[in-house]
Amino acid sequence: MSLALTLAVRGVTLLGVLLLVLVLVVVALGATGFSDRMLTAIVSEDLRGIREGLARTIRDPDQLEATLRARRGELERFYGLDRPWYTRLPNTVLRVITLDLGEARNLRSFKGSPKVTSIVLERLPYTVLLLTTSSIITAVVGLVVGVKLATRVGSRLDRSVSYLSAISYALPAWWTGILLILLLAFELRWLPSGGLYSSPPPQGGVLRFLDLLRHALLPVITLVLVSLGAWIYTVRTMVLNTAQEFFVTVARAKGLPEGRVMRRYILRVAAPPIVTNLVLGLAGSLGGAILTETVFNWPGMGRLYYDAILTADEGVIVALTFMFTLIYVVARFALEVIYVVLDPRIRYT
Amino acid sequence: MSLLLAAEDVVVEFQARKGLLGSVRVRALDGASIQLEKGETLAIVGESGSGKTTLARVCLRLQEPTRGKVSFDGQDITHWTARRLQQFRRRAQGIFQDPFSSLDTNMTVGQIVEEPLVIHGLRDGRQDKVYKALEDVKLTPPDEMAAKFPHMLSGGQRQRVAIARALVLQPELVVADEPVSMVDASSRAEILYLLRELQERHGTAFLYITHDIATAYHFSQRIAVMYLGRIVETGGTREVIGNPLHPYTQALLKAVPEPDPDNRLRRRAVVDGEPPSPAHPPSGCHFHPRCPYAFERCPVADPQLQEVRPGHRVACHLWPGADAAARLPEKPQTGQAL
Amino acid sequence: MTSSPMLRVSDLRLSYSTAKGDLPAVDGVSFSIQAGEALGLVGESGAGKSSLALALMRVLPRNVAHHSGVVELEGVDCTGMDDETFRRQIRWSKMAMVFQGAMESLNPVVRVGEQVIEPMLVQGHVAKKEAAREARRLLEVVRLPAEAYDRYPHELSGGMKQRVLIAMALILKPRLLILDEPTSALDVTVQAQIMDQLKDLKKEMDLTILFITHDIALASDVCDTIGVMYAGKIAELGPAERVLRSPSHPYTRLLLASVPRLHQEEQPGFIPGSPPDMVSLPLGCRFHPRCPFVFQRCIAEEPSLLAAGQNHQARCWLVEQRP
Amino acid sequence: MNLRDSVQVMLSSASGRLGMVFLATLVLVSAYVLVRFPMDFGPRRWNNPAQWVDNPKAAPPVWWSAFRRDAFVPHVVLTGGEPSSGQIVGGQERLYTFAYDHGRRLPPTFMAFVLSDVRFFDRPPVVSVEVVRPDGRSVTLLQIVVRGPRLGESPPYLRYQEAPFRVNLSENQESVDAVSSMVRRDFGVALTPAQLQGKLEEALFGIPEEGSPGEFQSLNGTYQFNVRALVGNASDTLGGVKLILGGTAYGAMGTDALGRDLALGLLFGFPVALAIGVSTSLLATAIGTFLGIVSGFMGGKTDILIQRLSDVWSNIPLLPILIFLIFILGQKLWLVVVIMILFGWPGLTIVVRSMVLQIRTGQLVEATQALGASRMRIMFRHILFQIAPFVFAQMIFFTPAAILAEAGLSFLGLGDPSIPTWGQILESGFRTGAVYVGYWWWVLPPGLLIVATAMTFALVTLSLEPVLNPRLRTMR
Repeated sequence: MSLALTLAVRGVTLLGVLLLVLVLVVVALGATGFSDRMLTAIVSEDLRGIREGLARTIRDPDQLEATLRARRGELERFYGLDRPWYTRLPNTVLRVITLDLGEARNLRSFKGSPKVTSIVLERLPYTVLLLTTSSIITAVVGLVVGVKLATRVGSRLDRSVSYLSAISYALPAWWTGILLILLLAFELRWLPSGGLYSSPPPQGGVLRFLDLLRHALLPVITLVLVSLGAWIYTVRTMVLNTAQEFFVTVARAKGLPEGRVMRRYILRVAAPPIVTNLVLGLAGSLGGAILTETVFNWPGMGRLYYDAILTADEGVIVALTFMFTLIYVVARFALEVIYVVLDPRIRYT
Repeated sequence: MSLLLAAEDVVVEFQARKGLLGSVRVRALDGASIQLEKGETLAIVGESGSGKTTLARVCLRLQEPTRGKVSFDGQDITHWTARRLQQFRRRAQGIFQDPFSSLDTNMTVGQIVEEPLVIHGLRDGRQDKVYKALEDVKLTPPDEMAAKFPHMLSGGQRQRVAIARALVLQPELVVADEPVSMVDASSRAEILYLLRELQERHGTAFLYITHDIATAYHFSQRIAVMYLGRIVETGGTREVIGNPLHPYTQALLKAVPEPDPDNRLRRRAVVDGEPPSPAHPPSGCHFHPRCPYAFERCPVADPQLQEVRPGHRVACHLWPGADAAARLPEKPQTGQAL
Repeated sequence: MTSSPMLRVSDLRLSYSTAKGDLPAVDGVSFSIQAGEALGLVGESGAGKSSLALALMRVLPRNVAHHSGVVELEGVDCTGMDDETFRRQIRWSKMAMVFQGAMESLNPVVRVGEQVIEPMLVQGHVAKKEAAREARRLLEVVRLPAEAYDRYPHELSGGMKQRVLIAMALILKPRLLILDEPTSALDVTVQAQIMDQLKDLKKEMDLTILFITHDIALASDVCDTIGVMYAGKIAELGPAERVLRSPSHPYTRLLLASVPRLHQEEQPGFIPGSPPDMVSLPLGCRFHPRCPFVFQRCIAEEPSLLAAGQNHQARCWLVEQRP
Repeated sequence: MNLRDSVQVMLSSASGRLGMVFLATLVLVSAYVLVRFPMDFGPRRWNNPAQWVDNPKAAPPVWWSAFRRDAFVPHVVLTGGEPSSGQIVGGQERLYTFAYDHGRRLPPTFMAFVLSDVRFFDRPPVVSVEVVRPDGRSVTLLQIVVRGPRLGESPPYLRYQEAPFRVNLSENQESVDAVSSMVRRDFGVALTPAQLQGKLEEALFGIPEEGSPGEFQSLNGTYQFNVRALVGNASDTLGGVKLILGGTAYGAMGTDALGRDLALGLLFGFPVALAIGVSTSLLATAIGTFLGIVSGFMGGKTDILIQRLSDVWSNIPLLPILIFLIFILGQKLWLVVVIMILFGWPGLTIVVRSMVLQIRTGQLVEATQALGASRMRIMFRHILFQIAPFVFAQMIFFTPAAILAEAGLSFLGLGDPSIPTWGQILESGFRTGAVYVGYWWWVLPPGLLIVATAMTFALVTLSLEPVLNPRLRTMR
């Protein structure tokens, strides 16, 4: 039936995913007492500010303490600390959605703000930059190579690429990154081993941008290397599967040139399953990005994850878990749209 | 003769999903009734979408009817639970169309034929029974055949394995759903003769479901023609085929090709169009949009099955009453259509 | 005959490589069809009919091990043509085909109409609008509603898809039309409609037809000549009247007897046994293990196609014994 | 195609055979480790620094020296056997002598003396360590008195039972002083103990270079270490006397910054990786297959429920959730496995369901139902066997995913500290900067093992391609 309805169903499913992850996160936080600790920390932080303000007007220390105690009680009620964690569930979910997670314990944003929101959002573009660049390169290279292999199935090239795919599938992103650092950054000194800019960063917009690209090169290569093999293999298999369909034989019999058969009868038909697999691969590249950023000290959300784990900063970890799921869900929905547009057969009738 | 199986006014509806929340009811069977005597063969003939396979499933109680009644040997089995049906399943068996997908490829022929005995907990002389069944269907030598896997057999041989599996329990009723449509034309008769031979020997009653009215002519005593979930004509096979009273039966008979070199010199007068979807059946007589004889009444009133000639019943408004001399003319009396 | 036939096939051979060994699907088949005539090739599954059609169109699966023989179209030998020339000059414009299995023959994600006009756009220099007009006309000829042009294949019934395939085959007005089991998946009433239409088309468009089917009765519907194939070879070839009324090969005779007839008391017969394993064929006549008339010579020596009357040949030693 | 055929398919391809060889190696090594290693290897040995103090820190593997130009010093541990004893006034003297052959440009990297298990009856033993150099000069590096009886303690007095007495001679003030005075006395080179710090071994095993103060030339030859113990009672015993002369390389795989023998850690990683991979894939596959069959076969509300659940569930990105849950719930390996099982099944459920639906459109289910077979029999005798080859291939495919996920998690510092894994070894190397100083033996082998293990399963999956994509079978 309608495109819109189909997409709406997918959208609702993906929103369900987001909500499920949130509830999972919040329940885990509540049941283990983490949420109590986080809220207590927020209350204390608030009180510190209040104390400074009150200290100027209230001179009597006892009265000051009493007022503060009263304020603490109010705040605890406000945050729901006086009730068990599960009664706060909706409230907490809302706070996670708005990334209102108070302040980080040790981590600071580049500008020095301790607010979780600003720390996380500041890192977002760097992760998105890495993910999109590597995904696009992987997708394009995989399509070109995979299609090429499908036309030469069983050849030596095909077989050796199959083996390379197996290796690529087995490569963990972080170890590949380490290998590349050892080789290209330390042995050969071609590329920087990590970070965002050289120090000191070059002046001038263009130079600065080129420096950024130079630093992004190794992480991007790593991400492409670890996902390319499986992807090439998928494209090859999908194309081969479609090439076996009878309508391809019919198209050839119709006297269509090989190029047109490949474009309209094989690739066009194989496109929806290929997109599906792109979707499935997305989760993997998300994980790869977290680890790759860590290895290359790339100041995105993945590296932040690592730093937050090292400093046991739960507010930041919650925010990151949520953000990663959000990125995933948004990207999936985008691919879902492509899928529905590509395949007239799927519809809810 | 006594009645073995009876389906009375059976309705089967399926919920087909439509849209996100809505669903539409598809009526696969729309008030069909059949009766099968012990030891006889009744052929059910119809095209795809006529509901003949659903009727077969109802008769084997693989499908619980939405309305109506199914009785076997005097017992109403319409709503029996799986546990209770077990005793029915021992006495009634099925043979299915596809000899490639109806056998478990992981089992040997011996295991396949033995399975009904295992399921019904019959321990005595299992191997003898299996070998006997294999011999009955002329898969010899049985010990050699029992060790083979289905993929080593030809289509015809596989179908005989399926028959042996159905007959190893010596059932009283066998529902054969298109048993030869996927077998090579030159071997079809062989399988049908085999079934007839076994019927004569064991007194089994067959419900022979087919789209091929010509084999029904040779291998059944009685016939029922189905169209869009309804039985439109039924009676003795010779009588119905020799003197079709329903325009659809007539069209069906005309459409059957026979090897005659003169065919190429003439057009066959066939009905227009394709059978409509059971999700959107036409009003009144379901056949009226394609019927060359249709008149005002056809789209408004449902015709009921009525006996027009002795033992020959038809659901068509052309036959208001019994008429022993009834005969459908070659050319329609009225215009092409409404 | 003075003019050369529309299609002449000489000693066509085609074998596939399989796990068990080379499988000769088509094993030296020769026949010709005169312009405006229809030849029916009849045989059971595995007789090599469909492989033959694919070989004529030169669209063969990858596992072909051996392929030889001469194919002449209107006296022009196509055998030596390279693939590109064959594609440009022969496929669909001179020789088109209606495939078996309408369900799998259409691209599921392209609108039906666009698939119909595609050969026209690729081969000729025709504007899309003009091609579409022609396609709509043809859809009408095969009795499809005009709006079928904008439908996707999954929105059409099996019979409608089969009609689309016929319209598609006619789009470049080919002289020769190959039909490979065009109605085997359809109900009898629809099958009869389509066969009637084929007869009309043959007359109107002066088509030459190669009709491939497992159903000898169906072949009798359009064919002037009938060839019966068994195990990769032609067992009998001759005018429809002769083959159907006085068959010379026991296989043809038994095949005809296995067709159940309405209104006749004679019961259908059958052929015992099953077709031979093509990888390890029997010695002598390929039909001898199933033949009721088998004698010594059949087991030892494979018969060639022997004359059994005017334009009538059969691959059987019995023919020789008859006067 | 049944399971037997698919095993045949697997073994008929080169990648399948290679994978099987790898797999056999994995299993054999794991079996060896399970038999030879204690189950509490993690807490008791690997993460117990006392176990590793005697090893050189961050030393490359021994075989590596073959590729290096620098001289190589083997790691030598001298253990005292039966001492020679002699009577002296008021007691006995026990003498342990060790010979150390020094024929290299470089001296040992460090020296340590370890004494354990001392038992005495009245006077505490006095122990001294003396070196006699090839040039006849001798230095007494250490002289200690075992701690005497405490108030209320009665003989025999036991000392250094639990924790041995250990002196790092290289940093011991007394030893430095002794060497310093030897150098001044015998060679006339005045070096303050502070100047000698860190060069103790060079001085002890060399001769001061003339003209360049503070430099030493190696003195080759056999050095004799004498450990003397003066005991007051003939029944006093010294359980263990050990001298360690640190080398520049260690073992088959080198050591990390704590001196841990990486070979042992890597070996222990085999069964752990296999256990993670196999248990996760086995259970996730079992759950996925079960739910898929039930969903596809039963249809109706059950189907819709399972379908919706797996649809949503399969959309959760694994690693972020894994990181979060392990961080919150605690770093336990079993937890990692459980979470991966919990999140691993939905993909398979969706595929199995569609396969079951396809099988249902065939007539096997119908035919078997008509025979009177129970649902259970149909689902788990007929349908399961039909899809078994596919499920089997999927299981193998899923195995490395679990191993890689655990390794990634360990790499982020969320590994289970009580069970050493390859990922954790790599992580400690990465965290302490091994990558940036070129300690390749610390980071490359664990990574290679992870890759090799994951590849084993990937190769087998590759060989099972005809099972996963039956249509490709005709292509060959």
